[in-house]
Amino acid sequence: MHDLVAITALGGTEPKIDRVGSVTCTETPGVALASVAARQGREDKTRNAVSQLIGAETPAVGKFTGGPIIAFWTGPDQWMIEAPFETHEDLAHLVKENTGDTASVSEQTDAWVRFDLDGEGVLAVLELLSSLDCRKMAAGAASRTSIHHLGCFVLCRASGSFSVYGPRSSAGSLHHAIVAAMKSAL
Amino acid sequence: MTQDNRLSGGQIDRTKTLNFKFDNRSYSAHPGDTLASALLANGVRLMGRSFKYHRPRGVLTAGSEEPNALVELRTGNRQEPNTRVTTVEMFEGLEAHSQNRWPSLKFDALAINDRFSTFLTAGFYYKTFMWPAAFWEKLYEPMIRRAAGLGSLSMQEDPDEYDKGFRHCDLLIIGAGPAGLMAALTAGRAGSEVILADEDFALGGRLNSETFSLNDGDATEWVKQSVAELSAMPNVRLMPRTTVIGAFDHGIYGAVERTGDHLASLPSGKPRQILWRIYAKRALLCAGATERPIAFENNDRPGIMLASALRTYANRFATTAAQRVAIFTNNDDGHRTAADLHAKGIRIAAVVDVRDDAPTSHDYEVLRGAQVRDTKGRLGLTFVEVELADGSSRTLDCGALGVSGGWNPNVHLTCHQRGRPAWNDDLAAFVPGADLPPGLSVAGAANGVMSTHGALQSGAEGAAQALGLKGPLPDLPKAEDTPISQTPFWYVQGCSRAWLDQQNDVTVKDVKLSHQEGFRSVEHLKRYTTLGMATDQGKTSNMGGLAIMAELAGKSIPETGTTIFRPPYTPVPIATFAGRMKGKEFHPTRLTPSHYWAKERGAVFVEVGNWLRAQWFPLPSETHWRESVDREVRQTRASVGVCDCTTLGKIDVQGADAADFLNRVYCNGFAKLAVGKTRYGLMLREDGIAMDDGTAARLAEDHFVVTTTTANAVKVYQHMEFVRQCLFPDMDVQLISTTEAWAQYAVAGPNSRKLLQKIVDPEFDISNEGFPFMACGNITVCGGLRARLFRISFSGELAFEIAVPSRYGDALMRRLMQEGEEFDVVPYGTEALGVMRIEKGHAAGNELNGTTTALNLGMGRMVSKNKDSIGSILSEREGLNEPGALMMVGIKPVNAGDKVTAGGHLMDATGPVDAAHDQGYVTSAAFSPSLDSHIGLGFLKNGGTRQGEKMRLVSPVTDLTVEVEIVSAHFVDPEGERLRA
Amino acid sequence: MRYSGFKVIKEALTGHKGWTPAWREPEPKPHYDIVIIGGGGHGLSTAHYLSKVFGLRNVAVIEKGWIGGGNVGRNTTIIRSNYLLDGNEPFYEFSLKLWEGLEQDVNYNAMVSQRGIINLIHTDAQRDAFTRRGNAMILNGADAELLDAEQVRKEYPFLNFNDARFPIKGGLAQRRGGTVRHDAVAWGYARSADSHGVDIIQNCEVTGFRIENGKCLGVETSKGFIGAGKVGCAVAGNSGRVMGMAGMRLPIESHVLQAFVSEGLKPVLPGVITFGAGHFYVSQSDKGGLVFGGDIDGYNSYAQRGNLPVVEDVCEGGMALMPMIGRARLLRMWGGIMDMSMDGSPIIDRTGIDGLYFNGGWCYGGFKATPASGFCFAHLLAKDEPHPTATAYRFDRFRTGRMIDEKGMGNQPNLH
Amino acid sequence: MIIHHPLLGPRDSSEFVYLGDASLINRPDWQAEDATEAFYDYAYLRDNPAGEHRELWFHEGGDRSWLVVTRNTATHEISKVELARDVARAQGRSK
Repeated sequence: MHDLVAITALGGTEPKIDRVGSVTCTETPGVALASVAARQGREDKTRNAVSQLIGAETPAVGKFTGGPIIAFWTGPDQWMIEAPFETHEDLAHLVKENTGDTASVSEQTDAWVRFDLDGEGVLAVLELLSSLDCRKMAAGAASRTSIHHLGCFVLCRASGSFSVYGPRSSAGSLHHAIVAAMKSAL
Repeated sequence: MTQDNRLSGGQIDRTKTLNFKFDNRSYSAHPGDTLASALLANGVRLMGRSFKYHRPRGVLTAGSEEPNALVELRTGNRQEPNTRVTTVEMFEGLEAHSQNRWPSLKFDALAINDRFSTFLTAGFYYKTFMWPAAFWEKLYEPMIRRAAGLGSLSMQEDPDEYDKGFRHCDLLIIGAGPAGLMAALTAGRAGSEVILADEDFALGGRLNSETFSLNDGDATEWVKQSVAELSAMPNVRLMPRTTVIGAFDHGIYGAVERTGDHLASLPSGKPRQILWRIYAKRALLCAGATERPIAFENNDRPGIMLASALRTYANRFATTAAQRVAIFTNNDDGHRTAADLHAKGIRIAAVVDVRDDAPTSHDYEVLRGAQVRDTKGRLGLTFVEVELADGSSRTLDCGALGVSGGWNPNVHLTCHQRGRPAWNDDLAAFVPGADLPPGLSVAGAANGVMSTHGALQSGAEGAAQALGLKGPLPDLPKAEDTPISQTPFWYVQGCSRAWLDQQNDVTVKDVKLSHQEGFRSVEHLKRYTTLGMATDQGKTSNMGGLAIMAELAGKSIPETGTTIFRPPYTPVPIATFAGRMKGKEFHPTRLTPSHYWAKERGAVFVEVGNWLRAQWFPLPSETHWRESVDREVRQTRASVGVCDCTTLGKIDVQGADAADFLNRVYCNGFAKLAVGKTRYGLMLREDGIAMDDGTAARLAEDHFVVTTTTANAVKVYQHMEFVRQCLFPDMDVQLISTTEAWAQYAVAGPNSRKLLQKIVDPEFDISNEGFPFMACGNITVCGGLRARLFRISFSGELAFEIAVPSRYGDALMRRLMQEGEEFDVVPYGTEALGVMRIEKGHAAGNELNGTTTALNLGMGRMVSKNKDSIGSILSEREGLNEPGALMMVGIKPVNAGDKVTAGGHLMDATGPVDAAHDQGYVTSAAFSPSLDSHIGLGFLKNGGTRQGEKMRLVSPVTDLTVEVEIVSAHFVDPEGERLRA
Repeated sequence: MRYSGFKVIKEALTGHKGWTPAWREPEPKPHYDIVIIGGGGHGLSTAHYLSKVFGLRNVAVIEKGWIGGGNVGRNTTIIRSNYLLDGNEPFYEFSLKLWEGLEQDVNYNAMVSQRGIINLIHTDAQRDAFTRRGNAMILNGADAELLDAEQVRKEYPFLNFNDARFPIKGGLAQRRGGTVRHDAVAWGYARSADSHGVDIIQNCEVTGFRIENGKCLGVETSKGFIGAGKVGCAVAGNSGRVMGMAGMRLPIESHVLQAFVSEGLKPVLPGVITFGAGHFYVSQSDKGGLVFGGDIDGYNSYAQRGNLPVVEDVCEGGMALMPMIGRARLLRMWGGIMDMSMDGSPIIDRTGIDGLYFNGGWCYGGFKATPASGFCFAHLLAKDEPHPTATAYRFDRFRTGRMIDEKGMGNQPNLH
Repeated sequence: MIIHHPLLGPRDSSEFVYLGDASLINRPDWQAEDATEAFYDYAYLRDNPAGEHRELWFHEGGDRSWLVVTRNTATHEISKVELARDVARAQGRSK
């Protein structure tokens, strides 16, 4: 096992947590990501491989499925696989094993920072950030959107509970935007 | 001071008193007041000065259409110029100052302009101030500029926060008067997602200003009940203090919510205003109508106002401009004002009605067929002169005159997509035309339905139609349904200094002159006289001007034309459109994984696109940046240096056709690149100009990692997706950006291998044999961490680039520094990086400037002619291949110590120095510690054949001329022995 | 009639009875030596120079609406000659020189105000590029000054020097740049051309060209056929539409550019400022309004109106650059149709059709070019050879690979 | 503006990047006789209609699809939106 110590996207050794009113924003580094894109003519095989991996139907447009390993739709015949980091640090490798040459797989774990937003009033915060109609997002919805000029993914885990994935290098700007919106809306 | 003009009743909270100041004088008011109503209640009629003649002005209206009573609201860095007193909600401690006057509102020196008004007619400035030519900037213009302008900015940074947000609904209802409220009730009860927005802080619209009954009760009672019912609906959002400013494409509406303007101070973190982008499936415009004035001599004195405004101040705000009031009207609505004021105990001097058959009254005198000829009162109205039907004249003592010339529907939003309103003869006004913004419909007075009953009904029907609701409409409250009765009347014959645009001082005389000089189209009239160009966008002035122009041209008003309205409906603070995107948050900031480490090392950072990169790492002993940079270069070339190059774009290219794909996007070949090898690639645009360069490393048969320059990462990714999806849709290739996923470091210098060998796990052979120049591969480091290693060099030294998952970048950098101590390892920044690449003659952004070809860059031979690649065909055009084309060269000063300036131009050693003799230019320059001389790269005509030539490097803009020698661009290790070592 | 301060006083004292229309409203003659399509700035200035400088009087300008109703009446009024490339700089410098003598030339005060323009520098690469440009300007006989951050701060202390995301590192100034009262430019040229015998025919829309065996004989209009020895087309954003009637496809796309004006304010901005790290440029009109703009919306459009994202983008730039304008209110926004060319530079050239000439592709640099554009187009129409400063503005430069690409963006018009 | 993405439904146009006329899909054959002339026409000449216009938009802030949007340049009305990849294939483009 290697001996390099990781830091979070916000630069800390511990994830950052912010509370305003009843809403909590939690930096969530404990997640591994890998993108899967079907090879030409292998779309069905890829779908099967993915659904086996996540133990659920491969998600349709705008959705995520599975658990604890989940997949969410990112583009035509393209998905992002999400799994717990401790158990699946080398997720891309695992996914590649499952899909073989039916799909192209790329490690995305550290391409993203994840913030979990939970609590009463979270919708009021999100409407200051994203043009998505989050009030219409039910558990299992996943969509890409732009937050303060940053390309992000928004996943609705449960009513009043969302995950926002943003580009890791801009974690600070995204975090600032989220907390400012919380202070404004709550 | 006591509120002498306070009346009974109204919708103000007398249990609380608020204190405010106007021009440093203290007054009192009540919650529910606007600054306008509070000033009137305190007997203040004089509130401002006009733009051009500095005429004394009071409030003309009771709403956002106010052209006259503009003030500077608040103080210090919150000073807000040109604020309409009619829209300012009273708060404790409010401070306002009058503007555009000196030394004081009562005694304004520039009121002298009024005396010379006959010289200052429309467009006079186009005809003079031309001699002598030089005097315009020096004398005339500064004079004019000083006099012009209205309020002033504080010149300090706006301290408040602003937000922007998004809302979605099935039906957006704009305006919460009778039509809007009824529409909201109809849609809300049907379960639709509704947003009801109104610019006022009190919902209800005109109902708040009227005394007539709804359902045999007070109209305001019905408003209260309706608002209560709507507030209880989860599917309805009420947005008071929210102005819908524009109707944009495809049902997107801009709305500004004033969340903090009515507060003495903002709670921390709370915004002053929010710009809402409302996505509405349908929208219903219920914006009501605006009363219009009549033009007559001196119709602009403080105390002369719209009759409906007098009524609003009396009924809603329980105040009046004066205790004795006259009315001038061409329609029955004017009489309603008289009746309401009379009921409030105001003495009506008389109602002057231009109609011979005007209704009479037992309570006050009505002068039928009469007209107001002139008015008097320097700082406020004292009396009006009336010409009676029989031609005799009579004066009426009064402190206020209510004028009613009929009503104009508020069609503004219907014009925002350049739709034109249609003329309606019964109203003698423009109503919404046929070409409305898609998805928008109109109800109530905004649609020319003037009675309360009609408004309620059209509101209900409008909502039902917009949403396609089946079934019966909800019951409507019983309400007045009086028909319109008016005789179109725009101006009193013979008047000349009769104001149309009160803010810009455009009079009937100006319109006549405009016509006389041939400026007859509405657009010319507007531009020549500035009619309707004021901060009220001509809400109360356009119609009058148009009517008079029509009469002069002997045409009907619709033939003469209409001016369309543009967004925003009312002016919006620039900060509101910017929201949070200001200061450091203007653009997102991108930090590299080792940013915090670099900060600890005291690095100086520089913006590269949105990235912050370490520019150099100064030592405490170093006082000038050059010391740091020179040291970093020397130490790297002498031993080993490490540079964070994470910012380079990285794109994963996978698939069976990955190699073919790269063959198309790069002008040089990639099909035969072996697995485990890296190759430099040059990417052309389709027009044959160089777009970007980088490397492609083949990690597997079907897997490449492509790097792009930091600046072009996004553009190149887009381009590759275009080629993939649009040009070669059946290629089996998949792309994804991995820029952020990997922290990447250049480890350069003779000892770079030794350093890496201490970190790369032993099972990987990175010796020159095992891992030769341009090799690449997946490895592990520090005991098993997955990593990628590339043997590529930007510096020209033996060098590697090593990548690990971003979260470990910080740790890896620290480890490299620690393990490198024995080699005296140095971290280097972008400056040293730049110096070394110039020494090596590598092209970068300054050379790939969007106008240079492979030929210019000295890579002409790289463009493969025996394959199809983007840009290869058009790169063959004659103009891009002329003999004497620019070629990249190296530049060295002849006299040691002379500086080479980037941006300087190259001229022959002798002969004239001008554009005609321009030979080329310097793109990049630096001091080279390795050569102990300034050096540069540049493009020179026919540069390939001019090595050794002496030339002049001229930079007149930096006042510099240097003798230089043209040399090879490869200053250091031209044979490339070092990187293969 | 000659305009002068004396005349203004005389008229004032005699009730302004003597003022006559600034131009006639003639009916079209059956035939003109030269017909210019487009009563905008460029068409009217072409007519002015044709009649006054080249002595051609049998000329008509035909305009589908009202003169000056296009981009000359809806721009941000900036004039400058701070170009980089030799194909452009001499032309724009010629234009600036014509601006400097405009009022006396046309006897109309268009308020040419050389209050100076500054392009701000935020990176070292930008400084290198602006140094090269400043040198190119001087080598072409124009004026240019390279300022450091302190000099900029002295002139514009209210810019964001505290917490700027992209710190100001200097600027390239051109003192002779400035602003002009845009409507007055159209009116001044129109009045002058009219006084030299040019027929200005408003509300006359071109519906087609009469072309016989490769020669253009005139134009079909809503007021009937108008014969012409030569036809010059100067219709900016409508170039594609109009030249399409002659069967031509152009290296041009029409895009919408929005512009904005604030409420009137007491003077705050001495000159013209261009933000180098965002899309924002601003000046203050003599009436006190801040006149500002930014980038084009970016999609093909003839709608003469834009959308919110660009409004926000521009105001974000404004706030980032000068946070003291936060409480100033945006009063009006409008859009113009820009004839965006494939290299960002204009075309003044003959066409494949004998007797048909073209002037267009001005992107959003058209206003400052108005005098030189008219002069050079008049030169081409009168002498059948390009004016020395406009020789590079040829159609075939794209075929031969001699693009004039100031920004280096290539054949994508919305990037220029 | 709002673009109805064939897969994602209505999305604000600010999520997209505009390229230009959809004719850019019809890249000429590099080996044809008149290749240079054909590429000149392809790269530089436009119909630029005041009316219906087929144009390319890239969903940068979304699923990274290139779309062919049929939009009226006089009114901005959008009548059709397709995946560019499908359009390219339908026009016979392959590898």
